[in-house]
Amino acid sequence: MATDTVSPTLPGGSGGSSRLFVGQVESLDPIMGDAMLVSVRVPRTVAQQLRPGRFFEITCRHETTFDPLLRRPFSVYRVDRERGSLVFLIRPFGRGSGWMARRKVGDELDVLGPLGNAYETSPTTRNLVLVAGGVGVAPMVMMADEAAAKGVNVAFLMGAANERGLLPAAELPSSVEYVVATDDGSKGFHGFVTQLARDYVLWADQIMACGPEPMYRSLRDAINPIRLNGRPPVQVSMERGMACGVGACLGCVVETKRGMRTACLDGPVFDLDEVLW
Amino acid sequence: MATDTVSPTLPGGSGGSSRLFVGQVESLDPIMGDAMLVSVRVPRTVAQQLRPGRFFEITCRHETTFDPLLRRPFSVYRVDRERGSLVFLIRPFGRGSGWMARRKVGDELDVLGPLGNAYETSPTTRNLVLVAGGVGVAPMVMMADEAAAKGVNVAFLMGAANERGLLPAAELPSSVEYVVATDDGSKGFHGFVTQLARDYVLWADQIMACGPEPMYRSLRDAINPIRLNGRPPVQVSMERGMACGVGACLGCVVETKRGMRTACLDGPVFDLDEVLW
Amino acid sequence: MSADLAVPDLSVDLAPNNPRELRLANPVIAASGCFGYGQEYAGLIEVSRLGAFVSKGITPEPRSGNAMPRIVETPAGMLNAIGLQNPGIRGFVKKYPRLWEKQRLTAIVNISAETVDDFAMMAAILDEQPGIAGIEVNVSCPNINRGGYCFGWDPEMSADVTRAVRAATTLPVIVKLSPGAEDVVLVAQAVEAAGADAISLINTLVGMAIDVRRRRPVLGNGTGGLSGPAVKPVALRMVYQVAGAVQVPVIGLGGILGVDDLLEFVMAGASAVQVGTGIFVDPQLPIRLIDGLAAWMIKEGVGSLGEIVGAAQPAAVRAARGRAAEGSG
Amino acid sequence: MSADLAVPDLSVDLAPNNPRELRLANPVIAASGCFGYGQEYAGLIEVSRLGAFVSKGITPEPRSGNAMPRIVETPAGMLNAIGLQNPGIRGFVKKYPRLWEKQRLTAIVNISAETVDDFAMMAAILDEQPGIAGIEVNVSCPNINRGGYCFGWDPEMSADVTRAVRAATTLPVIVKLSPGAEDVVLVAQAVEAAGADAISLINTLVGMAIDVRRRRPVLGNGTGGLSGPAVKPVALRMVYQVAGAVQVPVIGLGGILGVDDLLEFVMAGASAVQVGTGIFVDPQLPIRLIDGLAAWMIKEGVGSLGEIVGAAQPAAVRAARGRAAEGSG
Ligand SMILES: Cc1cc2nc3c(=O)[nH]c(=O)nc-3n(C[C@H](O)[C@H](O)[C@H](O)COP(=O)(O)OP(=O)(O)OC[C@H]3O[C@@H](n4cnc5c(N)ncnc54)[C@H](O)[C@@H]3O)c2cc1C
Ligand SMILES: Cc1cc2nc3c(=O)[nH]c(=O)nc-3n(C[C@H](O)[C@H](O)[C@H](O)COP(=O)(O)OP(=O)(O)OC[C@H]3O[C@@H](n4cnc5c(N)ncnc54)[C@H](O)[C@@H]3O)c2cc1C
Ligand SMILES: Cc1cc2nc3c(=O)[nH]c(=O)nc-3n(C[C@H](O)[C@H](O)[C@H](O)COP(=O)(O)O)c2cc1C
Ligand SMILES: Cc1cc2nc3c(=O)[nH]c(=O)nc-3n(C[C@H](O)[C@H](O)[C@H](O)COP(=O)(O)O)c2cc1C
Ligand code: FES
Ligand code: FES
Repeated sequence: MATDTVSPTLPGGSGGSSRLFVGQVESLDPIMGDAMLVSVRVPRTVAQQLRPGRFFEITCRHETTFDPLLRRPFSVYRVDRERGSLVFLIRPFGRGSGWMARRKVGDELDVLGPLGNAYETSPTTRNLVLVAGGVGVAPMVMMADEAAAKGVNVAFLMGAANERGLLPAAELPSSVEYVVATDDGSKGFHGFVTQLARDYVLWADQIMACGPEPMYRSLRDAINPIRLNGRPPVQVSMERGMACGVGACLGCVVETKRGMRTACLDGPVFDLDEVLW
Repeated sequence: MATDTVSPTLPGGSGGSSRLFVGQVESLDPIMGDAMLVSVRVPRTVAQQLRPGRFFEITCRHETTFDPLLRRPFSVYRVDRERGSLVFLIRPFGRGSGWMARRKVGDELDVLGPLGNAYETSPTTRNLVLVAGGVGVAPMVMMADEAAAKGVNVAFLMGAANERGLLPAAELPSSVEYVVATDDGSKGFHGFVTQLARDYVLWADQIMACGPEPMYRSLRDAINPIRLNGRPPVQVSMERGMACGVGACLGCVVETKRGMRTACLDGPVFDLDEVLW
Repeated sequence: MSADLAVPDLSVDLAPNNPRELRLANPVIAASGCFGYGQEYAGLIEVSRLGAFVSKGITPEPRSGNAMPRIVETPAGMLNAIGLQNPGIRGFVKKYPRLWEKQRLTAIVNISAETVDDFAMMAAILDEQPGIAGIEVNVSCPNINRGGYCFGWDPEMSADVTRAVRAATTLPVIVKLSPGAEDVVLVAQAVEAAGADAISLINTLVGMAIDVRRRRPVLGNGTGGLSGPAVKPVALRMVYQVAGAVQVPVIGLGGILGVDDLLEFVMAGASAVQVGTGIFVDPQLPIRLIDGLAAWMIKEGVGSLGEIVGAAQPAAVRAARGRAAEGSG
Repeated sequence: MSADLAVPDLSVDLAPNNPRELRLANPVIAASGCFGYGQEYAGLIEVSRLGAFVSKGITPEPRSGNAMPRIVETPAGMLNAIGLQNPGIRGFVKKYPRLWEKQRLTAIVNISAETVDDFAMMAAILDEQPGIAGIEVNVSCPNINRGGYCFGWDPEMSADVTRAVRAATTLPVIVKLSPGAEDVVLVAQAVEAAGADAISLINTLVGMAIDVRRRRPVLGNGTGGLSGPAVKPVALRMVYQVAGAVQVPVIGLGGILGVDDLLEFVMAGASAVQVGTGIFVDPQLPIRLIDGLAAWMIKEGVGSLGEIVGAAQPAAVRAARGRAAEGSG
């Protein structure tokens, strides 16, 4: 394992396609309670090659201050490949995300990306299950748009603390089956979204999830009894505190069966069965 | 001298009247080239007792960042005692002043003050000469307003690098005699404002100045040959980097004939003849 | 905090081994050099609400301090090279002890000297004074240019000073450690053995800033002491190490600007904290910390501070510190 | 910079006493642990424009590093406890030396070990490799939990390592000092006497952060290394002290995020600088520094870097450093 610990530059990794650029905020719209949709104008080439699950590291401070120092990683909620714009879903729970949510139309952002790998849909996949927890919904929405456009059948399972935290159904393509769960039962299934996932395991060709790490563990526990030798495969996006975002600092590693892997370069998307929990 | 080095709490010092409060930006107007007039709504009690030369320490960063850490001292350009508002003249040459100049109407400011002592006009003064260098014009304008209202004859001498840097005459009461000098001769006297001061020494009952330290030295050299045993008296405001603003840290001292004095509490206004240059 | 809830016990005795005690109503102390002589901030905050305050560093003889500039801002911090400007021990005692007694303030006197005898001499003078709750011995004067070698870097030298001060007074003695020591734990253990009632850390880190335009150091003194949020991670680490290695109460400081910072130091093992630079940034900070700590304890159901002192320490250490802290209220 | 003006000479030889030389086109070097193996940032900046880069720290055996979290942000800085995750010297030489030779990069290998013999062993292996311009000896591994006592804190131990590495290779040897040493000048003079071609400083300061919610240290390793703008004042002071006390070139680092920071280090006495954390913040930083330095030199009429190396030092030191710097281009 140990000699395995140097991150190779993977295709889809930040090696080739990522870049530094200035994005311009074009709109801010409240959503899901205290969250904010921040739409950013970016070079068209960036938008065109973008795939769901990849993320951007954004400097979340004015240039004249050094605090907070590090960029913050944000994945993409929606992309407009023609106009060249990205929509980020920001939950303002800390300094960087709070700063993002306070932007005004016209503000410029110092952006690095796209970074990391992406969720991969296999060509043979007909039925796709997406599992989203809280703000983790962002890349799932982008994936739902892409899959629905390809005619893939999508079941979108979303969990939140309460009704306010849920994604409005109107945000998803009409063809998508949208099922929700809330911890307090204020809407949909009363309990964890991972319980809902059970009913879709046999139907699904692939499962993709994005949310906090505890959600992945509970998903694993909920569906593994039903899965047959690793089918359907499950892809999850791992959240880690990040510094460089390009595989240089080894600060964001995920321990996998094939050794230490970086969430920023080898990930953030990993095979559920590969990760050592 | 040494036992003299503990700052006594002077009348007019920050001991009694100063306080912490939230001010609200009510307008921003460009002036003197790259400078900005920032009008701030403050508690009326603060405005009412305010005297020219005293200053406020303002936190020049968003509350979620620690950099730049320290407050910045700004003296007052104009006061509206009825409405309770202060106008600051900001030259955006660094991080704090730049931040101030970027404020928007409605923004709140974390303000400490008023701090320090004030320029003192003696009851017998009929003719007052004010000498202003660059952004140091701020407290001189407030003093001109006050003196003119009291019927004192005011000669206002202002120096700047060039015409753009000069205070528009309309900013001063009509009764004030306004004379200007520019380093490049683009307006008024071609040279240092301190040269102009010479012609007013014998007329003046008091001289007050605010500007960079070199200006004070050149003022001294220009007028001392004409002054007779310290008449007329000259008051100058000393600029020092400051931390506490209340005489606690001893970081802002000025060496005087009576020992080390703090610019924030014993000053910023000192008798020209008291300061050891 | 809401009135209907019981107010938690914030009090702490920082000298449990000393019959004279150093009992504070709460664990928030204004740090030396940042709160003058307890008078300067009187118009802005209720000084009597502080657990205590520490005076500016007093020296055997009067000092007029270093050349200007004496302070310069750095990223999330500041450098100072005041040079211990103070009226000297004799000028000091003429003015403040009686004043403090009248004002009923809990005042700790910070002393600084260049010989063991001078430390002892000052301690003896203070021993007879009213209005003084304790002495903080500053064994590190990083920005005083005398030989430069620092008492606080050496366990033996630090212990010598502590022993001499201990012998000269029955007042509670806090020894304030220097972060410049190679192994601050050895110094802490040495001063504890030499009779320190409590240990405070950290003093400033020696730093520098250069004026690129003038091509020379910014500070008149060349180097200065670094303080503020920038140093907090270093201070926390040292407090964590020292609290895990001594039994006397530890007073943590370095970059505290909010309740979470205070809690970090307490969980690292500090029985009390000091705030310095933070007061310049927000004169109300000490009050915010006292009220914020009480509110947090109520929210978390923590009845007395001792319960969380050293909470982030390994279990073994925690047990020991826990006792020490409880012993100190 | 405007094309019509002569481009100033940014080149520097960091091993003037070594026939193999360590000549860089410019004084901007990417710091160890912050630039991987010279590949990770290839898509973002022209790596070949850097004066040089230093590899992640290599150890005798492969290491999988510390438990997560490995990094946490602090005021104007960050703490890291990566734990020297690396493929080990043998895994390393299989992959990178030939790659670097092919890519024509000026690469310096950072080595780290727990015994003098292991340092020598790695130096001997690297001596035979292509594509390696020099070795940086990391005598300070603050976040590796082996006994904790650090080579870099002790002049003799640091000298022993230097001597052993010097004997094992003719490659230029840079010794990277630890800021944890009680007196970094003594360590610098010891490693200079032991044959170091150059000295780099500072490595990270040992720090800590505590998760108040979980009531335990944030980092998996407990403590970590502090870097970024927060440490710049301490780094500058140490560079100033060391540059005033040795003749070999000094490489300054610690919190550089802009051209003014670079100039501060150069004026303090550094013949070159490294940037670490700053690259995370702005991957373009090394290029900005190179172009910005050239532009500043043209504006100020400075023809070669040597003219301003140590400009903020006392005149006597300046003269000496000046010669050393000129000697090194
Ligand atoms: C690949 C990836 C994609 C992401 N996508 C999104 C997104 O689409 N929308 C969104 O709102 N957020 C997203 N995040 C999270 C985001 O990057 C920030 O971490 C989050 O917003 C908190 O940062 P902050 O500055 O607001 O909080 P801070 O003020 O930095 O931190 C608040 C508290 O949380 C802790 N903390 C913060 N971030 C982390 C972390 N990553 N790991 C461990 N502890 C942490 C801090 O230590 C602190 O105690 C993503 C993260 C990753 C890795
Ligand atoms: C009593 C008093 C009244 C003042 N009134 C005004 C006013 O009315 N309008 C106004 O625009 N400014 C005023 N100033 C100056 C103001 O407080 C700031 O110092 C100035 O705006 C620069 O701060 P900054 O944050 O913008 O620059 P910074 O980014 O902090 O500094 C830029 C550069 O200048 C240096 N520097 C900044 N301030 C000082 C200082 N005070 N002493 C030494 N070096 C320094 C810094 O070290 C840095 O190198 C006053 C200062 C004092 C003491
Ligand atoms: C302006 C200033 C003056 C100081 N003077 C003293 C002093 O006289 N004696 C002392 O022991 N510490 C002195 N200190 C150090 C502080 O007491 C404290 O140890 C240090 O600043 C770290 O705490 P902080 O980050 O909260 O400021 C001084 C600090 C500052 C900023
Ligand atoms: C994530 C990270 C990893 C590091 N790894 C190493 C290392 O392996 N070897 C080493 O000598 N220094 C290492 N360092 C220290 C840096 O090389 C540098 O000395 C320090 O970060 C100060 O410079 P900076 O403030 O520019 O980052 C590392 C620093 C960081 C932030
Ligand atoms: S953030 Fe992933 S390796 Fe640096
Ligand atoms: S700023 Fe004047 S004494 Fe602190």
